[in-house]
Parts: sequence; C-alpha cells; structure tokens
Amino acid sequence: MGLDLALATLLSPVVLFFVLGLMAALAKSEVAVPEAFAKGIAIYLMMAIGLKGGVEMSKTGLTLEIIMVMAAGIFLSFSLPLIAFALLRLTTKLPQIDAAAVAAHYGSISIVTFLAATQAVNFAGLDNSGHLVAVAALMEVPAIMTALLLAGRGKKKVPGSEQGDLFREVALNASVVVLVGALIIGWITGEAGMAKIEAFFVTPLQGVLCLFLLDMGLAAGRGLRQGWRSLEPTTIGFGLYMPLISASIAALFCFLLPMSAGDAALLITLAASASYIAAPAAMRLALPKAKPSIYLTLSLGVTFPFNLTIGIPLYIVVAQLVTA
Amino acid sequence: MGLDLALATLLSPVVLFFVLGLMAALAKSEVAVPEAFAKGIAIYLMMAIGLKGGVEMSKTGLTLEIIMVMAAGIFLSFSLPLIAFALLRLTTKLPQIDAAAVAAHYGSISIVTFLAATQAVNFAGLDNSGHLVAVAALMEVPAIMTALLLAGRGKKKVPGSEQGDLFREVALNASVVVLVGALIIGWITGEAGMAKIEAFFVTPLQGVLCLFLLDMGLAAGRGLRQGWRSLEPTTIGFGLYMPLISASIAALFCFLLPMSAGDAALLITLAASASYIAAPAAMRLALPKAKPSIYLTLSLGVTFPFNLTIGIPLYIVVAQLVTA
Amino acid sequence: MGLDLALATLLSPVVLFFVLGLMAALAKSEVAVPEAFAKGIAIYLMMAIGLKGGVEMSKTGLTLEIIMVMAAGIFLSFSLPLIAFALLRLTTKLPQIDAAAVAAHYGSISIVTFLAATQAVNFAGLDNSGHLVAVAALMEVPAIMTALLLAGRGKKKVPGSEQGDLFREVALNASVVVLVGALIIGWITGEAGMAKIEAFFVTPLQGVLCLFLLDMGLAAGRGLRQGWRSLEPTTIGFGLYMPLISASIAALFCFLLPMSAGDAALLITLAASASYIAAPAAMRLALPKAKPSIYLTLSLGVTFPFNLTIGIPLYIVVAQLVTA
Amino acid sequence: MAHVMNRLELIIERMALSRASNVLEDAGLTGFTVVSALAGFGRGQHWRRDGDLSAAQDMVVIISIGKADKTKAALDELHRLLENHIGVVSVSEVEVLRPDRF
Amino acid sequence: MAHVMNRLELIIERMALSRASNVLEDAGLTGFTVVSALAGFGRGQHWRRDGDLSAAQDMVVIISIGKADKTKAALDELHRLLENHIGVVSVSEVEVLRPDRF
Amino acid sequence: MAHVMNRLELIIERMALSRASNVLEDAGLTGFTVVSALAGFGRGQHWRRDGDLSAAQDMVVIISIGKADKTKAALDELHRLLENHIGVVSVSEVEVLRPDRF
Ligand SMILES: Nc1ncnc2c1ncn2[C@@H]1O[C@H](COP(=O)(O)O)[C@@H](O)[C@H]1O
Ligand SMILES: Nc1ncnc2c1ncn2[C@@H]1O[C@H](COP(=O)(O)O)[C@@H](O)[C@H]1O
Ligand SMILES: Nc1ncnc2c1ncn2[C@@H]1O[C@H](COP(=O)(O)O)[C@@H](O)[C@H]1O
Ligand code: NA
Ligand code: NA
Ligand code: NA
Repeated sequence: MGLDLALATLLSPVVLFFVLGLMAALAKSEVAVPEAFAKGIAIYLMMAIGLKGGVEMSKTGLTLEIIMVMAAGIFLSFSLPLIAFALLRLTTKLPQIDAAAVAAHYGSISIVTFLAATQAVNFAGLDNSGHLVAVAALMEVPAIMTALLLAGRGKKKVPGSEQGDLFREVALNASVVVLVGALIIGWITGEAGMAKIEAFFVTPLQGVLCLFLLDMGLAAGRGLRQGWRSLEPTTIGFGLYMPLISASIAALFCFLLPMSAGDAALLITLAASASYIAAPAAMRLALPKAKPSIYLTLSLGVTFPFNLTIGIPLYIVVAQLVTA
Repeated sequence: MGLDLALATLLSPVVLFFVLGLMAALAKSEVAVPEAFAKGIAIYLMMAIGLKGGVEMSKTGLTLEIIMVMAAGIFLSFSLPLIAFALLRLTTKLPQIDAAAVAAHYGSISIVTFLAATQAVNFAGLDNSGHLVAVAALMEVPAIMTALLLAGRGKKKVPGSEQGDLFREVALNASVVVLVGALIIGWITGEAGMAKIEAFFVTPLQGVLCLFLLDMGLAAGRGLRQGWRSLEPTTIGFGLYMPLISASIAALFCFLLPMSAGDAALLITLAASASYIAAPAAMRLALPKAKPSIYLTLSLGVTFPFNLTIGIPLYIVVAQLVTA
Repeated sequence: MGLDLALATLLSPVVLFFVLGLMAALAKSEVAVPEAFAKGIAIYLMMAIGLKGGVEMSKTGLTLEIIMVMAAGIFLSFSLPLIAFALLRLTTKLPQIDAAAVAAHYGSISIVTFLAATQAVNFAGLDNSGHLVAVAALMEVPAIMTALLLAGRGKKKVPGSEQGDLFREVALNASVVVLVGALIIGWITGEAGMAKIEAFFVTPLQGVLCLFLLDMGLAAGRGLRQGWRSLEPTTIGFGLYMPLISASIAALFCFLLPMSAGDAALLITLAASASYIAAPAAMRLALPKAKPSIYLTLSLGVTFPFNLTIGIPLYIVVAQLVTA
Repeated sequence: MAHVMNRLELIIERMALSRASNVLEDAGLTGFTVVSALAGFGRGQHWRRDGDLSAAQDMVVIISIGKADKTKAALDELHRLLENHIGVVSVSEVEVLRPDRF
Repeated sequence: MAHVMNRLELIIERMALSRASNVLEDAGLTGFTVVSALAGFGRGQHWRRDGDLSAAQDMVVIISIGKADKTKAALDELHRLLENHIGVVSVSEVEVLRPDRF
Repeated sequence: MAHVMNRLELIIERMALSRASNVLEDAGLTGFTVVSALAGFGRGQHWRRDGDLSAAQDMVVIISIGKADKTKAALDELHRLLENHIGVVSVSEVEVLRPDRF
C-alpha cells in the first residue's frame, strides 16, 4: 500500500511538473511563469481550497472534536518553532536572526503541500473533512509570532510605521485572509452556492495545480542555484529531518485525539510542511536582516520537494497506524 | 418574492467575495489580485458576455423592437449625464470639471452590474434576450461625449495629439471594442461555434466572476480608504439616489416600449449602473484635471455596491410592475 | 470539401478573434491583453499541446515510421532556412544579418498554427497522431542554428557571456522545454493521469485559444502598423510564397514516407509555419543587430494570418492528394 | 567618456504617453525608454496600480537622453503639454558612451 | 528652467514601501513616484522577481523631486529607516519646470 | 551626506541582462537594481511590451550606484558589450548615505 501510494504520488502529473520546473531552472533555461499570472493562480488556489473546506464544514458544523483539532494545530504552530530554533542553534552556525526566521517557516504551513496531501489521502481511499482547511489557516500565523520573540525583536519604533502595523500586516497577510474568507463564504453558501461555481473552483483544480507546480519548481530551482552556497550541510540536513520531527509530534496528537486516519494524515502533513509564501513575506517585514537565500531556499528547495515526494506517503502510513 | 431575491443576491458567492475584498482593503490587508491578472479576467468577461449576447441575437435577428430598445439606451446614455450634472452642481460643491466627469460615469454603464443582474433575472425565473448586451455596448460611449460638452472642453490643440485622436480613443476604448467584437463573433458563429468554446466562456463564468469581484471589492475598499476624505456627504448621497433616478427614467421607457420583464430589468440596471472602467479611462485622457479620487470612489465604492446588493432586486421588482 | 473547410476555418471563433485583434490594433484602439496574462496563457497552451501529444504517444510508442517522420522534420528545419536565405538575398535588399534572422523564423515553427491545423484536420474528418507534437518540438531549434551559420556570427567572445551560453539559451528556450517536458509527462502518466487534469487542459482549450488569438491579432496589427514601412514589397511577397515553397518540399517527404493524411497535413503545416516566439527571442540574443521590425512583422503580421486562413485548408487538401 | 548629454525624466499619465512621445520625437530626440510606475503620491492623493481597475491613474516614467538643444526644444512643448496633463519633468546632466548616437 | 531641485532616489524593499512613503510625506515632500524592480544584486546575492513566490525579495525604486530642505529632512529619517531595512538612497540635482508645485 | 558616488544607468535588452550583470559584478560594483521598460523608441523604431509575444524587444534599465573607479571599470567592458548589443549607458554623480556599503 505504502509503496503503491508513493509511486502514484511520484508519477502524478502534479509532481512531474514540479520536477520539470526544477530541472529547467537548474539547467538555466529561461522558462518563467509570469509573476502576475502565478500570483493570480495562488489566489485562485486559496479560494478553491477555502471554499471546499467551508462547504464541507457547512455540513458538519463546529463540534468539540473539531475545536480540539484546531487547538492542537495552533499549539503546534506556536511551539514547533521553538524546537526548530533550538536545533538550528545547536547544529548549524546560523546567527540568531536567521535561525528565528527559518523557525517561523517550519511552524507555519504550506497550502500546496496540504492540497497534494488531500489528493493522496483520497487516492489512498481515506476520508478527510473540511475543517482541516480551517486548521491550516489557523496554523499560518502563530509560528511567525513565536519567531519574532525568538529573534528578540525590540519594540523600538521604526520610522514611518504606526503602532500595531506589524501585527496587523502579519495577521492579515494575503493567504490567511483569502483562505479564511473563502472558507466562510463556502460555509455560508453551502452546496447550493458551490454548485454554481464548481466548474471553475473544483473541476479544473488539479490541472491548475500542475501549472502552479511548474512555477514552484522553477522558483525552487532558481532558489537552489542562487542559494545553495549559503547553506551549510547541517542546514540542509535540518530541512530534511525537521519535517519528520514535526510529523512525529503531530502524530502524537493524532493518537491522543479522536481523529479519522485521513484527517490525521492532513494534520501531520501541515505540521511537517514549511511555509514559502506567508512566512517569507512576514520575515521580510519584521526581520529584514534575515537572509531570504537561507529561509526560502530551505523551505522551497529542500523541504517542499521532500514532503511532496517522500513525506506525504509516509505521513499517510503513520496516520493510519496512530489512528488504527 | 422581492425579499427572497434580495437574500439570494446578498448571499451569493459573487457578492460575498466582493464583501471579502472590501473588508480586506478597509482593514489594510495586503491582499491584491495582480493588475495584469485582473485585466486579463476583465477581457475574458467582456468576451464571454459579448459572445453570449451574439449567439442569442443570431437566433432572433434585428427586429424593430430591438432597435427601439437600442435607441432608448443610447438616448438614456446621452441624457442622464445632463441630469446628473445639474444635480451635482445644485447639491454639491464640486467644480464644473469634476461634476462633468462624475456625470459621464452615471450615463455610462457597468458591465459587471449588468452580468450580476442577468443572473438575478434568471434566478427570478424571468427570460432575458441577448440584444441587451448590444444595448449595454451602445450605452458606454454617448455619456462620455455629453460630459465633454458639459466640461466645456475647448478645441485648443494639445501638443502631441492629432486631430480626431480623442474621439477615436474614447469610441474605441477597450471594453467597447471587445464587447462589440465578441458580440459580432457570437452572432456570426452562432450556437455551433459557441458549442466548441462554451467550456471556457460559459461553464466557469460564475466562478471567474467571484475572483473578479474579490478584486473589485479590494479596489473599492482601497478607493474608499484613499478617497472618502474627498467626498462631501452630499456627493455620497448622489451616489445613492442617482441610480434610483436613472432607474425611474429607464422604467418609464420600459413601460412605453414592448419589452419582457427580464429585458426591462436589464435596461433599468444599465441606466442605474455607473461605469468604472471605460469612463475613468476616458476622463483621464480628456479631462486630466478632474479628480479620480472623486469619480472612481463614487462609482466603484458607493454606487456599485449599492446596485449589487439593493439595486438589482429592486430593479427586477420595478421591471415586473412596469411590464405587467 | 476544400471550400467547405476554408469557410469553416475562416468563420471559426478562433480566426474571428484574431481578425478582431488585428482590426482593433490597426484602428489604434488601446485594447491590450496584459503581457503577463498572455505569457501565462502561452505556457498553458504549450503544456496542453505537449500533454495531448504525450498521452497519444503513450498508446503507440516509438515506431520506426515515427522516427522517420521526426528525422524528416529535423531535416526540414535545418534546410529550409538555406532556401529562405537564398531567396531573400536574391529578391530583396535585406542585409545578410536580417536575411539570416528571417530565414531562422521560416525554418522554425509556430505552435498556434499547428494547433489550428490540428483542429481543421479533425474537422475534415482525418486522424492525426500525437507524435507530430514531438516533431513540432524537434523543429523549433535546428533552423536557428542554421541561421547563426548563415549570419556568419564569429566566435569572438562577448563580454559577460560564458562559453556555451548561447547554445544553451537557444536549445533550452521556454517553448521547447515546456513542450517537450509536457510531452514526456503525458507519455509517463498516460490516459489515467490525463483524466484528472483534462478539465483544465483539454475541455477549455478552444476557448483559451480564442483569447490568445485576440492577443496575437493585436500584436500582429501593432507590428504591422509600426513595421510595414520597414518592409519592401518583395519582402512581403516572401512572407506569402515562402510558406508555399516549404509546404511543397514537406509534401514531397509526405509522399515518400508512409504517413496518414492527417499527419501529413500537420507536417506540411509545420514546415509552412513561421516562428514568432522562439526564433525572435533567439535572434535577439544571437543577432541583436538584426531588426525585429522586419522578422517579427513578416512572421506574425504576414505569414501567420496567411497560414491561418488560406494555408491550412490548402495544406490539408495537398496532404490528402500526396497520401492518397 | 566626458561626452555630456542631458537626461530628461518625465513622469506623466500613461494615457498621455502617446502625446508625450510625439512631443519628444518632434523635438528631435533620438530615443527614449518608458518605465511604468507602480504607485505614487502627489497633491495629497495616493494612487496604486492595483487599486484601480480602469488603470486611469497609472503614471509612467519616460527617460530620454539627448543633446542639450533637443532637450531644450522638447521642454518648451512639454511645458504646454503639462498644462493639460498631470506630471513632473526634470533634467540633469549625464556623461555617455558613444555620443554619436544621440 | 534653471529652477534647481533635488532628486531623491530610494531603492528599498517593497514591504517597506508604506513606511518609506510615510517618511517622505512627513518630511514635507509634495510627491513621489514608485517603480517596481525586476531583479537586483547586492552583498553577493542575486534576486529576481519571478524566482520567489512570496515576493519577499521584491524591491522598489522611489523617485521624489523636491526642495533641498525637504529632501534633507527626509534623508535624516530615511537614514534611521534604513537601519531596519535594506536599501540604497541617493540624491542628485535636477532642473525642473513649474517650480511652484514642489 | 556629501559622499559622492557615481550612478550608472544602463538601458539594454532584457536578453542581455545576464551578460550585463556579469560585467557589472566583475567590475567590482557591489550592487545594482533592474527595472523593466514598458515601451521605447530609438533609431526610428517604436516598441511596446504588449505588441510582441516573444518579448524579444523588451529592454531593461539597470541602475548601479558605486565608487567612481568601479564605475569606470564597468564602462570599459560595457562599451565592448554594447558593440554586440543595443543600448544606452549614462553616468551621473549622486550623493549617498552610508558610503561604506559601496
Ligand atoms: N515631486 C514629485 N516627485 C516625483 N513624482 C511626483 C511628484 N509629484 C507628483 N508626482 C507623480 O505625479 C502623480 C500626480 O501628481 P499630482 O499632479 O501632484 O497629483 C503622482 O501620483 C506621482 O506619481
Ligand atoms: N549599489 C547599488 N546600486 C543599486 N542598487 C543596489 C545597490 N546595492 C544594493 N542594491 C539593491 O538593493 C538590494 C538589496 O541589496 P543589499 O542590501 O546589498 O543586499 C539589491 O538586491 C539591489 O536591488
Ligand atoms: N536616447 C535614448 N534615451 C533613452 N533610451 C533610449 C535612447 N535611445 C535608445 N533608447 C532605448 O533603447 C532602445 C533601442 O534603441 P536603438 O538602439 O536606438 O534602436 C529603444 O527602444 C529605447 O528603449
Ligand atoms: Na509546519
Ligand atoms: Na448608467
Ligand atoms: Na517552418
């Protein structure tokens, strides 16, 4: 089963287009998905994911169990950066500020990894519920807050900024707003509303994802080409073992909480995934002296491909074990 | 019926995404649909609307009744700016040039409002015919001509411009060209041609509109945040009552002409709607000293939401009364 | 049959949108599909074409006959520029460098012309096989190599460039990479993989093509307006007769090789088509002193419309004759 | 080096680009390059490109490097153009390579 | 002509645009125009806009033409802003038309 | 202030960007920023970005602020690069904050 799943994942069009982009960028080809087009697609993806989660939540409502899973997600997002930070400081030569910035990425989540996991979960014949989308949204921001504390960012006023600016900008970052907004809209309009728009938001989703992953592959490849020199081997190692650590801790929660195997797989994936949209933007604003060549390359160039190919099938198997 | 319709309108995904965008912008979130993507979608929408209208016209042809409705539309577009201008000069402190620019917007039309009305009309179980798309296209430009006269724009030559430049630029503005062009193409190719492309231009239309309205909400919110200081209360009032005046005058025409309730609802909506693409672009070219913060904020930030939520259901009810 | 086909081609939405764009640009309308959006669509088209070809090749595999057609395509791409160059030097006053640049375009291919021909072939009730997509990809680059030789481009080092840069940049140009990559992905994932993404890459393709051709019409019209002054009548003549010469030579190959009528029509079309994406980009890099106003205007403004309207129906008829 | 030219920088509405470009060409300037602006501020008003669907508020920056007399000729006409349009024009001295091409 | 103004050019992260724009406005400069950068290089690192989905590395170029004293006032604050952010600021002299608008 | 640097502005084809950027880096300049052009005019030919699907005619503007000797070194190589490419290069003097970073 695990092998089947791993193979199906590896040879899915979505993963292959990521590999195409990665190879094109490493071979210095000039292929590029225009930035405006890619960002438009990113918004589409967040709308699609949010709507789907919302429609499903409109069927189940908000139960105590769901609230417990949400709380677990928030707790993981807050606390995983602490572990990440400690590990980075122990095993790498990264300065405090860079270690904090990297930590933020590993506490926060990757929505594309989540989407890929959703599809693998379905392929594995497991069910998953819509509220995991809400959990994903809830896990984006807390890690960033933790990282700001870890970086020891003082309260001294930056010229031109207003009080509360930073918090607002971090909490209201684009992905959270669109994801949560679409979730609420899906919840309000339910299946009836969705029926009218699913020809745009549901049916073509897999194909759109191929295009987006081509672009992610290009970005990852370009990042690796520019940034691999800034990465020590121990830092790269971190990008590979940290997801496993996060996954293990999340698996513990799944064992303790009453969750279906599919939901557990998604929560584990969220914990193991690293952000490459919300967190970098927040870091640039809050910790401009931290180097994007480190945190971006690690998250997008190392951890994302790891999760996409090896991680997700593994997390599904683990989820089945802990919820059995 | 009216209430049902109002509720269905208010809670449709399209309106809710507009609200999401509006709220995000007012809360100063950095969410943004890239300009190039939004403009690409705008072109898609105009192609889709034009094609649909053209295909329907290919079935009915051009009857005397249709020509009369077109003439009514053109007349409304030419004359409504006169009323708008007079009201603005009487009730607000807007200088002549700004009053003329605003007047242009209220004589011209909003194609998204038109599209939303089409859907509400269908929801209300009424029929509507394709030639209203042609009427919409015909109503875009005349109002702008009237406004130029109202602004007393002299004939003195601007350096670098050629004779007839301005007229050509206004008459051949992008939305008119694409809308009319697609209409003619739909007319020529008819249902057979449409069958091959409806998977792109018809089925996903509602969903695409959600994405576009998210962007319109963002633009409206940003406009309001920047521009509300430039707006006196009486000017804002104008943005709310002018659609009702335009609607009433259009309703009179609907009473006099032999029209179906659905078509009447659309003509009334066109009259009541205010332009936020064609007219601003024309104003910037012809009356660069008029302030976009006034005409854009009023049209997109005040009148568009009003029509989208309250106006359309009302116009449908009125249309049913006058054509009963 | 031929006339029927010609008419169906001329009045298809795709061609009509090209005409709309062309006319809008010639009338100096400001209609514009944003560059980022158009480039995004171009990538989508190449992915869609590549995937389709790959899936079909996954059914047939690589036979000797297919390899022979591929070899024929490569040979045509290498050798047609020689004929084109000779004709240009004989009949026009173009300097060597511009003649070489133009020659590159006519040896290389236009993927949109290919796509339009695929649809006309289907409409004509003929079959075509997926490996012609591979042939198309193989024909993009050789012509460019020939042209560099014809231009007598020395080996002297350009500051800032590395050895092998130029070859890599030409061979790994975006369209080739995406086309070949998608072809391989389609081949690997086959019909099962395609089933999940065809709602994005197959069903809406025709409609997306309409939008793209609107943009091509605009670009062609703008090019003609800017560039027609740079074109002598004999150069324009070349843009009209060269496709016929290329088509004739390709037809000879089709007569000699065991090919279906549909495949033959596509190979002839590829030979007759002129590049307007890969070749101009390569020329700008390798022969920056060659004038884009000549090669782009000729390829996009003269030869593309000729092939789209008159050429394709003709090539299909010829293909039926030579394979009968 | 040490060939001194003028660098004219004109910030103007995108809508007026074709007019401005005619003016520069008519003044005999041999080239210019246009860059599009993303946002701006002037007379108490902010604008940003993605806050306006109509693109009515878009501005562009036109850079033209040329001989002093040509720049001077362009400025006189630009002065008149700017009476009808919104914009800022500034001129500075720069040194160039290959002076023969201006 | 011969009205001399300062041209301030600030290359800074897009994320810091609203802060920088507040600083310029507070210093009394009457206008500025923002252009977005496509790529760049600094301290051994290259970036390009289309190699980064998060746009975290985007830079913008802010051009502000104004009176020398206003520019001076802005520079002092910008100096402090740039302690927290990444960027390059430079000032040159330009001549303008219509000096009253600055 | 009063730290004088050179501001090099190179308008060149986008296709040649990586070459130009190698040249600047090799000359020892510590940074540059690239802005993409929207349209342009030169030697009797107009181009605009959205009139060309291949983007073959796109130009970029490269701004690099640096020490006079580094700029000088870059100019010599750029002169050679521009023999093979299309473009305009100009240099002016600017004052900067934080001179140590150049
Ligand atoms: N002093 C200035 N420096 C640079 N750009 C300016 C300046 N003043 C105005 N602008 C630009 O011109 C636009 C219109 O300005 P205004 O005419 O003052 O409303 C602004 O939004 C800016 O993009
Ligand atoms: N000397 C310079 N001239 C122009 N732009 C620069 C310069 N130095 C840095 N930059 C820009 O500022 C960004 C950050 O630079 P840095 O702070 O050196 O990492 C670079 O990527 C460039 O876009
Ligand atoms: N004098 C100039 N000032 C600014 N940009 C120029 C100038 N001359 C040429 N350019 C730019 O360089 C491109 C190619 O010019 P050319 O080499 O003259 O064909 C033009 O399209 C402009 O974008
Ligand atoms: Na995580
Ligand atoms: Na109206
Ligand atoms: Na060819």
